[in-house]
Amino acid sequence: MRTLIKFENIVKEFDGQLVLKGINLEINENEFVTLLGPSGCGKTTLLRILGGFVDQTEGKIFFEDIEISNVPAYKREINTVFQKYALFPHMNVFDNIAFGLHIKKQSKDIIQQKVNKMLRLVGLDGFEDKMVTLLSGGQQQRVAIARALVNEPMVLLLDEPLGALDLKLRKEMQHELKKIQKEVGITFIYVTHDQEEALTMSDKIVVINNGEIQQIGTPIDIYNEPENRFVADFIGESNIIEGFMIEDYQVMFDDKKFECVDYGFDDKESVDIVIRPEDIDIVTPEMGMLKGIIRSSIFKGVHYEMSVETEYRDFIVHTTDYTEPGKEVGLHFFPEDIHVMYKMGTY
Amino acid sequence: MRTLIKFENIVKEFDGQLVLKGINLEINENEFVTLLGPSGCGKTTLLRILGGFVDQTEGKIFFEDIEISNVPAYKREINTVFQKYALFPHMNVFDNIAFGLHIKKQSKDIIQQKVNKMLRLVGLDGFEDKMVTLLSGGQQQRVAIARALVNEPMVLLLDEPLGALDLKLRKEMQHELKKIQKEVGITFIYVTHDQEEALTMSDKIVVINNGEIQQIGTPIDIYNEPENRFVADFIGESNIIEGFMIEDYQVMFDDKKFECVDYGFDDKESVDIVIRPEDIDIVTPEMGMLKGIIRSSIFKGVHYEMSVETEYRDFIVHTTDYTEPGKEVGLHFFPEDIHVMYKMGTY
Amino acid sequence: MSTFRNLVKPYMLWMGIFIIIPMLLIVFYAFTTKGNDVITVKFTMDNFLKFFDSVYIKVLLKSLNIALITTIVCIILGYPVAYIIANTKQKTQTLLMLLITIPMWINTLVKTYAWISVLSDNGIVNSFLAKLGLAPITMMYTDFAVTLGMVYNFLPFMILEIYTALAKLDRSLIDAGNDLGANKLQIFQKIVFPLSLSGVISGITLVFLPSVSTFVIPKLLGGGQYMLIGNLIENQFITVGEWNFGSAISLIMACIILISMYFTRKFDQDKSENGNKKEVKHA
Amino acid sequence: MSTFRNLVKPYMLWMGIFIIIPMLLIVFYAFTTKGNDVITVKFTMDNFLKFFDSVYIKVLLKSLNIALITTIVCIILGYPVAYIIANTKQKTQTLLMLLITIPMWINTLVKTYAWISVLSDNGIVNSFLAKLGLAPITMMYTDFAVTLGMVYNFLPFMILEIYTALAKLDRSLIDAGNDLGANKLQIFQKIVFPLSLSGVISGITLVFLPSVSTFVIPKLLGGGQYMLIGNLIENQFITVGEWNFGSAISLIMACIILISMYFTRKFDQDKSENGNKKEVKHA
Repeated sequence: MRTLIKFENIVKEFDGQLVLKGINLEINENEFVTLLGPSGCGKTTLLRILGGFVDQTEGKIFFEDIEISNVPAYKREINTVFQKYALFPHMNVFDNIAFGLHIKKQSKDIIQQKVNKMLRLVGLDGFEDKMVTLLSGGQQQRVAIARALVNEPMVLLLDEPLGALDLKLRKEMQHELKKIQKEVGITFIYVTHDQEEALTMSDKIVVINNGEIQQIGTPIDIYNEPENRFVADFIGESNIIEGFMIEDYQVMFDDKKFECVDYGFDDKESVDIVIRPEDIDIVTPEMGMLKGIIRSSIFKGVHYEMSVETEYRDFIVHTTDYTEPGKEVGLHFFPEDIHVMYKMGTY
Repeated sequence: MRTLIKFENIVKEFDGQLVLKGINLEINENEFVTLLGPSGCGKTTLLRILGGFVDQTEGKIFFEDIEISNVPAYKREINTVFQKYALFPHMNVFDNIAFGLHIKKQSKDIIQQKVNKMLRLVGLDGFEDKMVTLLSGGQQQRVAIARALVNEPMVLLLDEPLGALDLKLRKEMQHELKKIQKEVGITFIYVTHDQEEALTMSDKIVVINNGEIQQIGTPIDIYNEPENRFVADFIGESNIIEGFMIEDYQVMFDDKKFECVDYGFDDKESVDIVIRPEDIDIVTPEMGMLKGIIRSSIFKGVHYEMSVETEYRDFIVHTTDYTEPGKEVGLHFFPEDIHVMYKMGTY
Repeated sequence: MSTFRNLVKPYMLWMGIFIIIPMLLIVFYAFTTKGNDVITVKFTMDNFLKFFDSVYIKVLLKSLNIALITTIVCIILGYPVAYIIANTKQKTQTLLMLLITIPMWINTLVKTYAWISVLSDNGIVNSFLAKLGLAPITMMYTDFAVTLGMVYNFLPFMILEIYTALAKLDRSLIDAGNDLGANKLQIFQKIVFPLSLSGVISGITLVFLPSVSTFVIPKLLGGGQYMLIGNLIENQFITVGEWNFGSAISLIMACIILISMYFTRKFDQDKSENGNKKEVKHA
Repeated sequence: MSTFRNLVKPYMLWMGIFIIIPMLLIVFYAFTTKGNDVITVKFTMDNFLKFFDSVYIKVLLKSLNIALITTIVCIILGYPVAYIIANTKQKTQTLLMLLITIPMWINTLVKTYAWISVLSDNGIVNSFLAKLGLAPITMMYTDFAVTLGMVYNFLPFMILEIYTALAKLDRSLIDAGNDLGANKLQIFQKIVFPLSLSGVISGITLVFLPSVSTFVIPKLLGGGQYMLIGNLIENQFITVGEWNFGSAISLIMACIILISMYFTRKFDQDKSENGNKKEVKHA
């Protein structure tokens, strides 16, 4: 895969506040990349800098190895699906989608043909004459995607495009977006704060917090081997425990030693440990590595979510078998389920 | 548990459209009841009829065995947390919460005392002098709850109160609401279209569609033994298959006979069958009850979501072990994982 | 595009001059003596000092007084109308508001003459009283007639503003009040009325300010001797030819208007600021 | 509450009568002969037929013509000003709009006299020309003077309305245009201008309608012989005492105004209806 876009030390200051603190990032051709982080983390600003709507304070952007930092938005081979769609309210569906082609002065026939193809792709054939303000949220969303894709950009930017839709529709559109990306075969850069969305759609996830990249990796990397406490907490529910390394393959927390698969830390180095709720098994008190009492047990559909009170902390445990609150149980987990991470400077 | 509220054949017509088609429902003291259904199913209308903001076309409502159908809203011992909070924008937090007590002409001391207690309960001590328009969504939500609870109602109605909040905050508030309900010990009637919310918080879920009750039961009942296709589909992801009963404990679909635990159907009766994605195991082709080819495998964090193409249909399978797309596999499930349901007249 | 850019500043400069010059001339007249032209200027404060003579101050106070009464009467008559209309069905609302606003499109002069034919000594009211065998009442050329004419002329604006505020009131707030035990009267006192105040304030701006300086209505219904500040300005320009004094008076009026605008706006901003801050917080 | 309920209908009835009676009187005068009173009525269509005399129709056409030119000039001068202001910083915007609106609070009469001192034969412009050794230009009592006075008087309203429409334009639409390859000029042509049309239309309502019926400005800048429809009505009532004919003319004017209001509103509603329908769909 060829590198398509390269951010080099991007810094952005708004009113004296650092929104982006030196972002370095490479994005490949045909990748589905998600910028994931809580609101205000700078992910949308990074996208808007790439789109050309905001200028970076420092740093350079390269597109196919050519610097585009000073190229105005309307000359970049990038199109955007905006957060609230930003459809032109005074035009119908056809004219909205055809806007970019009209600007490029393409012939009527070609415009007609390309727009019709797009309408089919997003499943809106027959809607060309409707005013966009008459469409439902999901339909407006599709028009916004079609309006961007019809220009055959090399990169499509999507700024929380599903935020305004309700749960059921959001899940449907997730699959559809992924399908469209595969069909048109271009790079998608997707901004969201929803970790489920990120896991479902992405080839590569970039976790951002406080204007800094926390981790870059595939969904599996990010979920299974979070690099720090923030990533572990943000991607799915977690038990996060402070402890320290005794030696390679041995970690200590809650006054007990545990075997683990991590190594290369300093001796006695303080670390954060993550154990996913679904990796903890409920066993008899004698069999457990830690003992505790079940405080609550909530049915969640696929699993029960239990809160188990141990001597030092409450553990969240996901299990498919019901155990009643009040019972004393043991907690068991395997060495590979203990994820040891470097401590963060700030959190 | 004593019955607190009884709906008797509630019918509601708006502009000639039947929004509620004869609802019969009993709600007990101290229960957390959720009215769950897609938008437009009539759940909010039912809540507004109970609150006294809308009159039913037909039917009666009883509160502690006394009919209240004609009692105006302001005389009902019920308080409501509205969908968009409906806080009074010209008052500060204290005056919003104190509104109901002022109306009841309680003494200044008592008002001060009760409001302070509520502020502590919802975690807003120190906010009394803030204008409500200056608060964040989550804080406004808490004020709305406090404003309702301070009147010590016997029933609290909540109309999609978390809809306007973002994912992280919504999950937090779910736990907080459940905690508050336990602390104050009154009946909560909660309207939502989010099945996860319903499963997490409710003692009893009432699934509504098209103005009719589809099923009433505990979260476990509803999830594990959906009574029809609609409920199965609405509560969590499902494989829903048409088939028919051969005899008691034996069902046929996809040209194969399967053992099951259901009985009491007519011979050859057409039925809908639900198999939850997490109840299907991926095995070798020889060991499987059905054979198929994996078409896609998406990492979802806790599990992989696979789409397995068999001769008659695609099955969704959730499993924690990765299998690569293209591979031929067998599908296996136990008799107790096959849920047989009566066919719905309309869907 | 760059040629367009270069035109922006000179264009704005010329427009500024076009808008400002007559204003500057008014200021110039107000601060100079009569008979001057631009070349031989004599600056003076006499025009302003003259105004603080008791005669003119009385005219100003009378104008403010009549405008205040007009405004209060418009609120008292207009609020219930706006409230009742806002509580009818959507279609009735549109129709009634159309009826209310029709008089706005008739020339003030014509409307005022219609009132003359109602109020005059042999007008409709007195003809009616005569039929009943009652003594006629003199209504023309009184404060009553002037106030009535003003109220009639400005009432639709007040109703329109209050109605607009009431119509955009969030219905769920009324549900909430109901839910919390408030009856209709309490809901009106504690929720509806406080939240419609912004409409009342815009109404005051649209009624009080023009009624302070109107000259057509007092002239016709008050008679030639009836003097409000608007008539005073008109007289100085047209009858007396005292442009300098007239300019000074109109500057004083403009100051009074701007100051009262400032206070009503400030009141309104205090309320809307809450909303703005919220926006900022959410961003 | 029930006593309040019982008062609603009589109150609305009285208010209705109060608002309607002068309107009915105007209609009554328009359709009757002079010298009638309410008791001895003679209905006639003469007042209307008289209007369709070529003299009066010419006055009407001239009024419409001047009002149209005023409106067009206001759009041409006002749009760039509103556009430039809407594209400055927030603080500058508030300041500039304050400056633009100050003349709105000065008496029309006074502003018009200021223009007289600019335009008259020995006014500022001609004094200036004389200094340069150029021949004086007669500007007073011409269409030019009247139009200039009207433009000056109504321009702030046009700027205000267009500015309001531009200020509430969603910035993300401009980003979207940019994103789709449109340069600044194309964005203006295809996005900004079409979406600011509603402001232009409100501006037209606020400029065209009052300029059709104004009488102060043409009287002062056009001179005693200069006759627009507003002056015609004024003359009929004040000078000639022909209330019947005056009422008929003002009814005709009201009809013209209502019809043009209907069309501009319809145009505006066609646009906003989309928004409403959307609301319904989401409910």
